[in-house]
This record gives sequence, structure tokens and C-alpha cells, in this order.
Amino acid sequence: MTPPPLIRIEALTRRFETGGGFLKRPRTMMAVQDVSLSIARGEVVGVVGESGCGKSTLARLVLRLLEPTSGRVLLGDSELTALPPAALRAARKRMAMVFQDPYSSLDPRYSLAEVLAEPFVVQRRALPSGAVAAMLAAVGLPETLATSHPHQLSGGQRQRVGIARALALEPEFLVLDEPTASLDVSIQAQIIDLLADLRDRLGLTYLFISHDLGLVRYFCDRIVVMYLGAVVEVLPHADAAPRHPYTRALIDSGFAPDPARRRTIAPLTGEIPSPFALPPGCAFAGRCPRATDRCRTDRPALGGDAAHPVACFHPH
Amino acid sequence: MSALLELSEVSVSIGRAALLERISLRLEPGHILGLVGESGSGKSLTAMAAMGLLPLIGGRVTGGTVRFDGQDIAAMTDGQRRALRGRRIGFVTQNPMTALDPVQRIGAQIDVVSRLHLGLSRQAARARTLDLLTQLRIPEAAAVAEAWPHQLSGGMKQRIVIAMALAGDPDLIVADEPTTALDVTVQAQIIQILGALVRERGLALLLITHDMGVVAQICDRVAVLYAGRLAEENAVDPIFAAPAHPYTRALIGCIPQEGMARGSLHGIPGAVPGALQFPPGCRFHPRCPQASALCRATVPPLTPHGAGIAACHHLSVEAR
Amino acid sequence: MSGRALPAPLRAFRRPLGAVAGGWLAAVILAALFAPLLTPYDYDIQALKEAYQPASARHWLGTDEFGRDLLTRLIYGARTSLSVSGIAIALSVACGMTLGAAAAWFGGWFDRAVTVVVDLTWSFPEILIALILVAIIGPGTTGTMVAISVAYLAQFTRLTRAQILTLKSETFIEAARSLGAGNAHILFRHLLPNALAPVLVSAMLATGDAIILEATLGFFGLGAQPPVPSWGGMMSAGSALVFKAPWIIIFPGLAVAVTVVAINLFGDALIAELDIRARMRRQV
Amino acid sequence: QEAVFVLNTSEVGAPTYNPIKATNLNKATTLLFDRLVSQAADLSYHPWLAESWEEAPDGMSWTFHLKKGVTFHNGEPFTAETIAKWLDLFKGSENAYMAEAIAEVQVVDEATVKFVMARPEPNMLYNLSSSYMSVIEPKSFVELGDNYGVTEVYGTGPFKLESFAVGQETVLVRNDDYTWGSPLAKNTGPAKIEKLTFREIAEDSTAFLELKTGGVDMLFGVPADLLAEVQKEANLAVLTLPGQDVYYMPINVTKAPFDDIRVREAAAKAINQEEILASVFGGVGTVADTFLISALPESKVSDGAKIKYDPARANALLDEAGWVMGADGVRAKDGQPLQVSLWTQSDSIFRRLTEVVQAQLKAVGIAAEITTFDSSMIRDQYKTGEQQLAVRSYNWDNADIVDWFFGGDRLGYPNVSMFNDPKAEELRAAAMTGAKNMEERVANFTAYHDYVLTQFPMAPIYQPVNSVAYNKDRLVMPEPLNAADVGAIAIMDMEVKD
Amino acid sequence: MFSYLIRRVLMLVPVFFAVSLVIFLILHFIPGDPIDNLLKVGSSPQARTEMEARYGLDQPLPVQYGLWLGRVLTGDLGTAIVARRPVADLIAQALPHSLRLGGLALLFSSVVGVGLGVVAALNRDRWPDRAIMGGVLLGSTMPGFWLGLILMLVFSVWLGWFPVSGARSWQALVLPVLTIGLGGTALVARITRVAMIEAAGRDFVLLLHAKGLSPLRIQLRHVLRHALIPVVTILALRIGWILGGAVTVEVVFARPGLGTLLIKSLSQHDYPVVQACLLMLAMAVMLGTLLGDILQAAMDPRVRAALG
Ligand SMILES: Nc1ncnc2c1ncn2[C@@H]1O[C@H](COP(=O)(O)OP(=O)(O)OP(=O)(O)O)[C@@H](O)[C@H]1O
Ligand SMILES: Nc1ncnc2c1ncn2[C@@H]1O[C@H](COP(=O)(O)OP(=O)(O)OP(=O)(O)O)[C@@H](O)[C@H]1O
Ligand SMILES: [Mg+2]
Ligand SMILES: [Mg+2]
Ligand code: NI
Repeated sequence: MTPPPLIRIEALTRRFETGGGFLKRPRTMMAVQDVSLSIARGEVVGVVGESGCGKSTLARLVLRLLEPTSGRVLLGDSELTALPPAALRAARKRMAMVFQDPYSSLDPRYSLAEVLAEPFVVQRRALPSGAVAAMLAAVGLPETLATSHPHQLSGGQRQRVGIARALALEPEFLVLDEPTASLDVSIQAQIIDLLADLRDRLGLTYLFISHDLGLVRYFCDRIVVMYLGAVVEVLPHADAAPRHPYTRALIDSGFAPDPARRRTIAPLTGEIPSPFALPPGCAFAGRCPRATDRCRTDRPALGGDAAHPVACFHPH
Repeated sequence: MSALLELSEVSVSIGRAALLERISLRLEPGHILGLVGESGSGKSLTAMAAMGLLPLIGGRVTGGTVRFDGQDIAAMTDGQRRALRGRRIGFVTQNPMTALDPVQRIGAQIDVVSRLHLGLSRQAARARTLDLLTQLRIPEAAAVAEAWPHQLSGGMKQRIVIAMALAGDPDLIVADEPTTALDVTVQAQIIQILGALVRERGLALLLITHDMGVVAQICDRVAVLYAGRLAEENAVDPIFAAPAHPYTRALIGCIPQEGMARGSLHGIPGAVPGALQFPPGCRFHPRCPQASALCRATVPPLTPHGAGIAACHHLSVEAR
Repeated sequence: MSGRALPAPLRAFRRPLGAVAGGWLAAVILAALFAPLLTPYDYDIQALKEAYQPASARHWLGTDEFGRDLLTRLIYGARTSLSVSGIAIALSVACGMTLGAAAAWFGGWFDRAVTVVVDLTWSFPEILIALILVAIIGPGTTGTMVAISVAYLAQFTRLTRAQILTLKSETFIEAARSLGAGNAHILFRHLLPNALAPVLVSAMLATGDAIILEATLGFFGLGAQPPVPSWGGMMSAGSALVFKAPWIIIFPGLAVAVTVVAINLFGDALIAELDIRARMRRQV
Repeated sequence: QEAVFVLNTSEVGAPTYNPIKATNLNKATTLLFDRLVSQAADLSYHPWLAESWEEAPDGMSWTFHLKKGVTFHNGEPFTAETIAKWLDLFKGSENAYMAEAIAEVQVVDEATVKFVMARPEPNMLYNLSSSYMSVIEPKSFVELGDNYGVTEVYGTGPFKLESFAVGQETVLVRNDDYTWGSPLAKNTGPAKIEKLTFREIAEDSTAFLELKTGGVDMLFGVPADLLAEVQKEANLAVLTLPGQDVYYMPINVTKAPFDDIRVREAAAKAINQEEILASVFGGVGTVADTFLISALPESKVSDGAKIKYDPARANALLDEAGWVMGADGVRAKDGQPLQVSLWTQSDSIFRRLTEVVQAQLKAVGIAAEITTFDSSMIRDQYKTGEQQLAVRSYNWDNADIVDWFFGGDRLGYPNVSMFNDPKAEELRAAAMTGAKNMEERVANFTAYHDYVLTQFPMAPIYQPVNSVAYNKDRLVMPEPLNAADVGAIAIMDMEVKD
Repeated sequence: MFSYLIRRVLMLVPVFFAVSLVIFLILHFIPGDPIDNLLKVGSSPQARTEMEARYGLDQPLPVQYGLWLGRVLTGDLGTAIVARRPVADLIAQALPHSLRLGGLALLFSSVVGVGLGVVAALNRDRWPDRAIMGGVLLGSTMPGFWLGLILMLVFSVWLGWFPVSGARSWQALVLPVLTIGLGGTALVARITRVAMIEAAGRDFVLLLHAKGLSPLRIQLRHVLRHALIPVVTILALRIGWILGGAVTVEVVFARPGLGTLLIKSLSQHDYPVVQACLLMLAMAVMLGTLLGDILQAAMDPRVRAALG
């Protein structure tokens, strides 16, 4: 029997209403639609998708930084989405998040020591002596930086601080929301390296969000592909052949740093539909080279092979 | 073939900061020159220098010459330079979201270029605009021309910006990270369009990017910038097959590739130094695994290396 | 950046204009504090035989219509004008921050109500609000103070609300939440401290406006009541004597103008030093 | 011919041209309306709308023979009937006392009217010459109600009302039918000036600037401190007329500590009138030591009743009343400092005067706290009765002003002192209604005035002269000026140069 | 857009009711009462009751409010208690003066302010910028009454160009307009300058240069257009200043106007007048915000889109 998963996401859905006002009906939009997913302890699950497809919303929902419209999230045995505030606060020790933008995720008024002490303050725990230095060291930053403020650091350094803060309370589960998206490749590689190293040392579980399929394939065990709020495919491992036309297109759109592997590009045509007015059928139908009439009227459910589910009527 | 754009030993300063030092580039018609480097290495400044737009951001060329089609840009009058911009050099910016005037209709923003530079009438300019949009595979061009920028998606806007760059029928397009802000699928589309333009029209393209994948995909030659200096310049194949400069090599090594084992990505330690903290000697030496005392003390000269040039004290070793 | 070494308010001194302006302000404040030590005269003892004297060695700025030393009254007037406007603005900032923070924090109908009221009052000229309030409360120092603070309430409420709203969407707030931070922690440890700098700087600039407002109320005879001098009151008295003894109105007018200019220059220097220009977006 | 005059600041904000109901009328009133009787510079009485009159020897009736052919601005004729209806309107009004002595008005014929008196009224002619007894047109008066004097006004005067913006300006146009002017003027009508604008300017210096720059042609009241400036200007002339103003400090006798007569006397005697005359008013005018202007015979009170600066007495009285001088120069009693309020209006001359008064009070240990009110609202403030001390002035040239300001039935305003003393009321009744002839009236009023002074409900301060400044290049003033001030009579003869 | 306009106008209705209620309540919680001013001290309570009945002050507050509002909605502003005339007359006397003075001052400060702001922005950090911003700062730190007095001294007394005070000719408007306008100019110039500089730093401006347009054309046709959006919005929002902001200037120049009327009536507790004045001002402000929103929508398609 496989061990019970650390995180269970069940039919998670989140709707946003925007633009409402006096005598004006708000527009509704499905940011995350019926997402289910289990993450085993020690696993690194990647989520890829284009901008606006609901990756960050999913991350927030999983950590209950945002209340779901429906569905639930379980951390171990406790149902996060049903916890009362006090219990939720306690549960937060077990999980943490690293944010996309290292520039705005640190309070500009806090010194690094204060940033790293904050988790202890909010959890009303004493800060062990030497902890700040240890935390800095763990992410490869010199202790001398403890008194500096975020604006004195480079982007990569800031992201390291963000990671150190996430690790402060020794969580089991980390959500990484595009932690390298705003960094240079050279720095991205450093951070990915660090994350891999930490996972190995601390036995962490990651939900790793990115828009870079190449990076996810390099770093993750399992890959969830999202399109307009819904999961369209779950690749069981990095080298699995994509079955959904969208995943395929994603892979095809990435360029290898090797002139020998130049390709003629057959880019997707058509426009991404507005999330406020999703078509009735498959959301990808408008851009899909394999779309048929059925795709335009019926919505394919995530199904097929349980180990490699895909939401498509015509998978590869 | 004579160069369409030639920068020889161009240095650029803003205020007290010497941001670019002796940059030399050559771009011939029908070719794509990729300009790569980490953030802050001076790619955009190089583009601005090439366009003669430095004064706009308070910068100035402190040395060297920029020649377009054999003419020294610095020797031109303001009017002549303006006649060059838009007419013979098109410009594509990084972020299509902010590149368009939000309070002017799309069509008018494109029309103005051909009206100004080609002397077209209002109707003729619009016809040309619609033609361009159609060439860029924009559906319902007429409707788009009447739309406001905020009504279009990012990929669409980037194509509008490209249309604007093409409207004056230029010989050279300078594209400063034209796909960085876009999703991969859209990026592929834009890169494909740019590549086709060069092929079909015989344009020259200066493509600034930090994405080595993009470079590998469409560039003919590549210039690698580091901290305001040229690290290496060469044809694209040797750059990827046998990078001369440790920085180039490291940069390529940062990109996760298919089949790469987890843990084999190491990045480049440290960060690009700020303009006022350039180290002496080779500016890459603090991050370079091969740095020696020589690197720390003396600036490596640009030396020919194969079909290109490179600036590293360890070249001879690397060349082997 | 190395600015952290100096406490924030002093950083403006590192710019030449800021230093000059700050120097003047410091001088005015010190003079007001130590007024009795600086001058041999009393502000209220009349010497009617010495009235209307122009500047002389005995009376550097001349005397007023009651033979009182103008410089003395100017210095004591600084006391009134600065303390009235200073206290009024402090009051206003305290209330405005509370109100603005509450509106931004709770949102919903409360926020909407506050916004409507604040926008409406903000659209009225401060002088009108102050005049209405003084008419209600009655003339005098307290009335003036309350009136001025209410007149500027809208400004600080707006500013704080806007600050908190932008800050609320900053990632570091979400980061604190993800660590388990409660509302109090987020409000008092993140939102308010970050909103403070722009609010305080704009409070400082508003103090300059408040000095003018106080002077204007004084012109209507509604500010500090005689014989307590205030710059506005002195100008008001002097306006009737502008031909006979122009110095009586000129010097207080200069004092107001120079001080307010100094406050503005100092504020600008502070904004530049603290690098909060984008967050200030001064609307006044 | 057009001219622009500026009203005296004390008349700014007068809300209406309704002579029967108003307590404050401005100068323009005298041009809208005529009166039965006109008064010359020597205070003698002359015909106007009444061509002649007889008083019964016992003073119990008056017969007036009216001018014929006089019409109001609205075309209504002026007859004996008009007088009857007009006087009837005074009953219960603000100015009822003006006509109180008249028991009945008999219309003898179209042009003759007889007043049957309830009691002799030696002051009859004075009242009839005052602007509060301006003859209004009774029919429109009743019809218009509160709007009379505000939106429309009908009198028989040499000018008609064109527009009236309260607090701003009143525009009058010539009554071309006017032929019944007072014989005191050379010109009995129509007036020479076609259009007159009376502006209300609250700021003395602004008004002065207007005059200086030719924006206006005449200021009805020039404050003492601007006189020197006016005299410097070549194009300006100053007309110095006998003053009818008195500056004084009312003392609210009902508010502690001034319910103690010793404290009142001390406060009154702390006022150094000479110093004020010299420093605030530049020595122009005279000090006041009684409540009435010194031109009036009723001002000749006993020496003891005159209120003069006497700091020694003031200090002694306060000591006696238990107010002990403290180290800070403020007296105190039972730990309570002697702190009182001192109200004044915002016109600059009042503020300056009040500040000196404050200093003088301080000199004997009374700490007075000044509150400044807008001049247009201070009357309303007095009606609250909250005042302790105030600085104000009045403008009147008859002894009955004592009754007006100290009558027990007018507490608050005009009786700012809230003075209501049984003995004073007795004397007042005698003065107002008990005299059969002028001599008796003078005696009674002198006694009343004398007694009031001894109760210290106020401290007299200063009597100015009336300075009227005008632009010589624009206005030709009649010579001699056959009236006590520049009013209807002077304006009839006045000309504007082009 | 049209539906937005209708919605926006309808939105003013609840605001109007809220504002009228606030105005009504504020006045009734102020200590003091107009009747006090009309009654003699010591009058009988009966006289007071009569007087109260006459002005409807004996009714319960909600009834009073309802009656007042009802009358206001039918255009009847009531009768001034102290000034004893229809409030509408008083307002009609004052409003044109306020509108003329405020409108001209607004025009002056917008035109001159935008002009100065543009010149300053074009010469950013060079001497014209410093000189303009310095002058503007100095101008805005002088109390209005003082500035008015000085202007009066110079232009009326010394030079004799304009009348000293009053509202009798267009010349009389010049100095008051200048006095108010100079203060507003500072505001407009400052916003314009900052908005210009901010707009000039936007990406699309770089692209305009890259298109080869002339710098002046870019500044005036594109950058200024952007800069004007905040300027116009703020000006429209502060329309209340036009009508009420001139009190001091009205006093110094002895001009009639809504500000002085309001202040005087307030000191006399003349409720009907005060209520009407405040209502006028509040309505002007509401119309100003409406105008601001409309202008913003007209100038900025993004705003139009957001409004739907
Ligand atoms: N608080 C919110 N209110 C309304 N809409 C929201 C909110 N948060 C997110 N959205 C919308 O939900 C959609 C999904 O947003 P989300 O941030 O999850 O996308 P993402 O995949 O993380 O995109 P990116 O790659 O750009 O970070 C977007 O269209 C976004 O506009
Ligand atoms: N206006 C400016 N004033 C001062 N320094 C500047 C200015 N613009 C750029 N720099 C500096 O010049 C250097 C090079 O900038 P540049 O924009 O050319 O980099 P880049 O390679 O285009 O980077 P990116 O990939 O982030 O666009 C950087 O260190 C930057 O800080
Ligand atoms: Mg995201
Ligand atoms: Mg760049
Ligand atoms: Ni009087």
C-alpha cells in the first residue's frame, strides 16, 4: 500500500467576480476549475501553464490564503479548508510559500534579521539564538547581511531570503510560485540548485509553479498542465510523452539552446479566449490543430489513464 | 558585404557612470545579430546607442562611432537622425503592454509612421497599415486598426509594435527583448514572424534577448555582453558548440535541457555588478571558475577567435 | 545605499536646499521654544508712546500700533502659529490615519461611506471648512486648532486609505499571512509602518498649508485672541495700517511665506531622500 | 451724474430699509424717505413734509399742516390719512417708543393732521426728524410684510431704490418728480445727482484705497487712524462735523463679578480715556466722561457722576471687594482669578481700542479675554446676554439714547449691560414720559443719566468727530452745510463734476 | 458609455440625499438657534413658541427634514430668518458673482498653470524649471488676503490700472481672479509638471521617439495629453473651490459671493441660508465629480472600458 499523500486537493474551484458596482452586474470568472491532485510526501509536483491560467490562484487556495468557492484541501489528516483561525495558524507552521516577485515579497522596512524572525513572532515562538545566522547560511547568504534591508540586495539574494523565511518554521510542504520568473537564468539556476539541495536535505515536499515547461521538466517529478483554470494533463514524469495538444504545443514552443536543433516553428494560431467568456466546449479548441466539432461543443473531462490523465477527445 | 549597422568601440555614460565600454558590433542586411547577456549588462543601452536615442535617457556616447549605412550617426543633425528612426530603423520594445499609447487608436499609431516618413496620404497610410497587419497575420485588420490598445492581447500588441516598426519600410529592426513578456506559445509565434521578415524582406535584425534558446533558434551571429563589455562575438554555431568565453559557456549551462539530470544545473555564482561597482581587470572574474591573478588585474583585450572575437585571458587554453 | 545611518527626518539635511530650509525651520522652532530668553521685551506690555516706530537698533523690526516690539511678537507669534498648526495637523493625522486605515481594512459599506464623505469634504476648500467650524465652535485657539484639523482630515484619510489599499495587495502582506500572521500583526507591523512615511511627509507639507490657514483665520479675527500674537492676527491688525506702518504687516507676511517655503523645500528634500515620490503623488 | 458713496462701517450689514422695524438703518434711508421735520446744523427744526405745526400750550396735542402734491414712489398720494396709518404701524414694533406718546391721530382734513397726546412729548420734533420716523407708504408696507425695505421700498424721498444687496451695495436712482425737499437745502428737488450707489465695505483700508484711487467718491466715516493718510492726498478733502458717536464699554451688571457695583466702578475707572484718545485716535476728538455726547445739555451731570480715569480708586475698590492682587498681576478671590470676557467687533479700530482697554484693565488686575465677532453678527451675540464686558459705540444725538441702551425692557440688545434697576426705571419713566416741556425733559433726562452713571453699567471712553472724506475732483459739497451731517439735505445740493 | 452616464447620474441621487441629510443634521446640532437672535432677552416662552411655529422649528427633526427637502426639491429654498428675504434671492445675488470669479480664476489657473507646468517639465531640472517651480511655490505660500492686498497696492494704488474693490465692472474682476488664480496656478503647474515627467518616462514615449516623431510633437500631442488626465480630474474634483474658495478674496476685495454669504449666515445662525449655500456647494462638488469622471472617461479609453 502506498503511504497516504501529504496534500490532497479535491475538486477545488474558485470563482472571481469583478467589475460589479452600482446597478452593474459583476462579471464572473473561473480562475480555478475543479482541480484535484494528491501530492505524496517528498514529491515535487510542477504546475505549468500560461499567464493567467490560475496557477497562483491555485497556490493560494492550497495554502488557504484564499477561500475556495468549493472543494477542499487536506494537509495530512486535517482539512485545511475547514480549519478555524487558531488551528489554521498552527497548521501554517507545516507549510509555507515562496513568492514570484522577490522585490515585493519582503517588507522594505524590515531588516533581514527581522524578516527571518517574523515567522517566530507570528507563531509566538521564541527565536533560538543564532537562528538568523543559521537560516542565512542555509540559503547561502553571509551572516553580515542580517542587518541589511531588502533594497540593498540583488534579486537573487532576496529570493534566497524568501526561501529562508519559508523554511524558518521547518515546514513539510512548500509552495513555490514561480520563484525564479523574475530572475536571470544564471540566478534561476542557482535558486533551483538550492531548492533541490534543500529538498534532499530536509525531505521537503514541493508544489512548484512555473510557466517554463523546460524548467519544470528538469526539476519536477510529476507535472500538472493547466489551461484557463482547468487541468488538461498530468504528466507522470518529466520525460513522459505529452498527450494533450496543448502540452505538445508548449513543448514545441520552447527553443533548445542549440542551433543544431533549430526547428521550423508551427506556432499556435487563434487567440486565447477571455476567461470571462469561456467557450462551451474545450477551452483550447480555438487554438488546437486537432480540434473537431465535438471539441467545440463538449468539454472533455480529465480522464483516461489514472497515472497519466488527460482532458482531450483526441490525445496524442 | 558592407555593414548596415556598425558600432566601433562605442562607450556610453550616463552621468558619472560609464556603462558601456568599447562595444563593437557589425550587422549586415539579411542577417540577425543576437545580443545576449544578463540583466543590466547593457543590452538596451547598446540598442539606444544604435538608434541615437541615448539623450532621451540622459546618456551620451563618450567614445567610438556608430555608423548606419556608412554614415556616422553622431555627425548627423537631429533632423537627419529623426529621419532615420522609423524610416530606416524600426524599433520593437520589450513590453508590448506599455509600448502603445493607451489613448490613441491602433491604426493611427501605425499610420503616423508612413505618413511622416513615406509622405503617404491619410488613406494611403491606412491602406498600408491594413496591409501590414494582414501580413502579420492579424485577423480582421480593419477592426483592429480601430481598436484601442487595451482591447488587445499581449501577443497581438507585440505584432502591432512590429507593424509600427515595419511601417516606414526600414532596413534594420532593433528588437529589444521582443518576447520576454510573452507566453512561450506566443513567443514562438513572434519569433517566427521576425524570422520570416528577415528572410522575406532582406532586413537586418538586431535581436536583444537573454534567452539563449531564442538565439540558437534564429540568430546568425551572437554578441555576448557582460557588465558593459563585449565578452564574445561569433557566429551562432561556434558560440554554442565551442563557447570561447567562460561566461558564454556558463550562460548556456544555466538552461535546463531535455534529459538533463536533476542537480546538474549550477548557475553562475554571484550577480552582475552594478555600474558603479565594476571590479578591476576582467569584470567577470569574481564569478569565473578559471579566474587567475591576471584576470583580477588586467582587462583582457578583445582578440580574434575563430570567426569571431572574445575577451578572455584564457582564450588560448579554451581554443584548444 | 548608506542612508540608513541617519534617522529619516535628518536625511533631508543632506541636500543643500533641504539643509537651508531645515536650518530655517530649526531656527524658527528654537526661537519659538526659547522666546522669553531671546528678547528683552514682553509681547503684551503696551508702550503706547512708542507706537508705530520703524526698525531701529532698539526695535530691530520696529514696533506695532501699541508700541510693542515687533520682533518679540513675531517670535511669540511663531509659538502660536507653529503650535496651533502643528497640533492641529498632528490631531488630523491621528484621526485621518485611523479612519483611512479602518476604511481600507474593513472595506465594504464602511469604506464606501468614508470614501463618499471624505471625497466630498476634500472637495471643499479648507478655509471654508475651517471658517464653518470656527463659527460653530467659537473663535480662539482651541476652535482654530479643531477647525484646522478637521479641514485636513479628508486629506490624510484619503492618503492613508490609498496607501493601505496599495500595501494590502503587496506580496509581503500575503507572505506574512502565509506564516500565520493575524490581522493585528499585519495592520500594526506591516501596513501602518509602511504607510507612515508618506503620511508623515504629507503631514509636514500640510503643516505649511495649515500655517497659512491659521493666518487666514487670524485675518478674519478668529484665531488666537489678543494680546496673544499669531502671525495671522498680526497681519490682520496690520492690514488696516498698511500705509501708516507697512512693516507691521510685511514682516509677519514674510515670516509666513519664508517658513512655508522652507517647509515645502524640506519636505521635497525628504521625499527625495526617502525615495517615496511615487508613493506621495501629492494632490494638493 | 452718478456717484458712489461708502457707508460707515458701523452701518455695514443693515438688513433692511424698514424704518419701523429696523434697529440699524444706513445712510441711504435718508434719501429714500422724507420726514415731517428737518433739523438744521444748529439743531433747530424746520419744515419738510410738514409745512408748519403747532403745539398745544399744555403739550397734549400737536397739529401738523402737510405739504400738498407729494406722492410716494409707487404713485400713492401723501395725505393726512397716510400719517394716521403710518403711525398706527408703530404699535408693537421695534421702534414703538418713537410714537408711544401719541394717543390718537386725528385727520382734520386732507392736509392737516392732529396728534392727541397721551402725555406731553417734548422730544416730538426730534423723533419726527429721526430716520426711524421716515414716512413710509402704508399700503405697500402692509402688503409687502417682511419684504418691505428688502426687496421693495416706497417712500417720498428724492431717490428710489433700484437694487439692494444686503452687505454689498444699494443703488438709488433719482426721483424725477421730487419737488418737496427740505427748505434747509437750496435745491428742493429733483436732486442733481441721477444715480447713487452706497457701497458697504467692511475693511476701512479697502474703503480708503477706493477713495484714493477714485473708485468711490465719498466715505461717510473715516477712521481716525486713516485721517492723516486722507489729508496727504491732494484730491481728497475731509469734512469735520460734530460727532454723534460715543465709544464706551458696557458692563453686564448681571454677570459676576460685575453684579458687585464696586467691581463695576473699578473697571470703569480703570479706563484711561486720555491715553486712548492720544494713542488710538491720534488726539482727534475728545474723551467721553458721560454716556451722552457733550453737545447735549443732558450730558451736564454732576461732577461726581462723571466717570474718569482713577486707578487708585479702582485698585482700592477691588481690594475692598475682596479681589486680592496676585503675583501674576491678576487679582483673585477665593482662588478664583478675576478673569472676564471682553467682546468686540472685528473692525480694526475696535480691535485696537479693545486691546488697549484690555491692557488698562490688566493694569488694575483684571484679566480680560478678548473675543472678536464679525460686526454684522455682534448684535445677535449680545442678545444671548452672555457678555461681561464689551467695547462698542453708538451714534445718536438725543438723550433718549440712555433709555434705549439702559431700558429694563430691552435686555441683551440694545441693553447690552442688562441694566434693570428699579430706581433707574422710575427716573426713566419720568424722563421719557413725565416732561411737559423741553426744560423739564432736559432736567429729567439729566437726572436719569446722572443716576445711571453712578450705577456703572458702562464706562464712557471716547467721542470722535465725524470725518467725512470726499473726492474734491468729483464732488462739489454745498457751502455751508446746513445740517448736522452729510445726509439728504447735503446730498440735494451736492453735484458731481464730469 | 451612455448607460454608464445614466448610472453615474443615478448614483448622485443617494449621494444627494445623504448630503442633504448631513447638512441638515450638522446645522441642527450646532449650539445656538436663530430664534435666540430674533427674540429679545426675557421674552415670554410663548413668544418663542410662536416664533418657532412660524419657522417650522417646532416640528420633530425628521418632519422638519422632510418638509425642507420637499420644498428644496420643488425649488423653494425658504426664507432667510435673519436676512428676512427669500433665500433664493440671496443665492441668486451671490451665485453669479461666485461663478464669474471662480470660473475665471479656474480658467486662469488652468491655462497658465498647464503652460508653466509644460515649460517646466520640458526644461526639467534646468533653470526655467527651477525658476517656474520656485515662483509657483512662493506664490502658493502667500496667504490669499496678503497677496490680494499687495496686488491691490501695486495695481490699483500705485499703477491705478484696476478698481480697488467691488464687483461693478469687469476690471474689478482682474485682481481677485489673479489672487485666487495664482494659488490655483501653483497647484496646476505642479501636477502638470509631475504628470508630464511621469508620462514622458513611459515606454510608449520611447517608441514614439523611435518612430522618428519630433520631440515637441511628442511632448505636446502625446505626453501632454496623458498629463492632462490627472490635471483635469483633480481640477474637476475640486470644483467646490471655485464657489467657496474665494471667501478671503471676497472679503479683501469687498465682493459679494457664496462664500461670504455662507459665512455671514452661519454666524447669524440663519439656517435656511446656510443650508441652501451648503447644498449649492455640495451640488457643485457632486457635479464636479461627475464632470471629472466624464472627462476622464472621455480622455481615456481604458477608463471607458472599465466602466463598461
Ligand atoms: N483577487 C482576484 N480578483 C479577481 N480576479 C483575480 C484575482 N486574483 C486572480 N484573478 C484572476 O484570475 C486569473 C488567474 O490568475 P492567477 O494569478 O492565478 O494566474 P497565474 O496563472 O498565476 O498567472 P501568472 O503566470 O501571470 O502569474 C487571472 O485572470 C486573474 O486576473
Ligand atoms: N537611465 C539610466 N540611468 C542610470 N543608469 C542606467 C540607466 N539606464 C540603464 N542604466 C544602467 O545601465 C546598465 C545597463 O542597463 P541596460 O538597460 O542596458 O541593461 P540590459 O542589459 O538591457 O538589462 P535588462 O535585461 O534588464 O533589460 C545597468 O546597470 C543599469 O542600471
Ligand atoms: Mg502567478
Ligand atoms: Mg534591457
Ligand atoms: Ni446704533
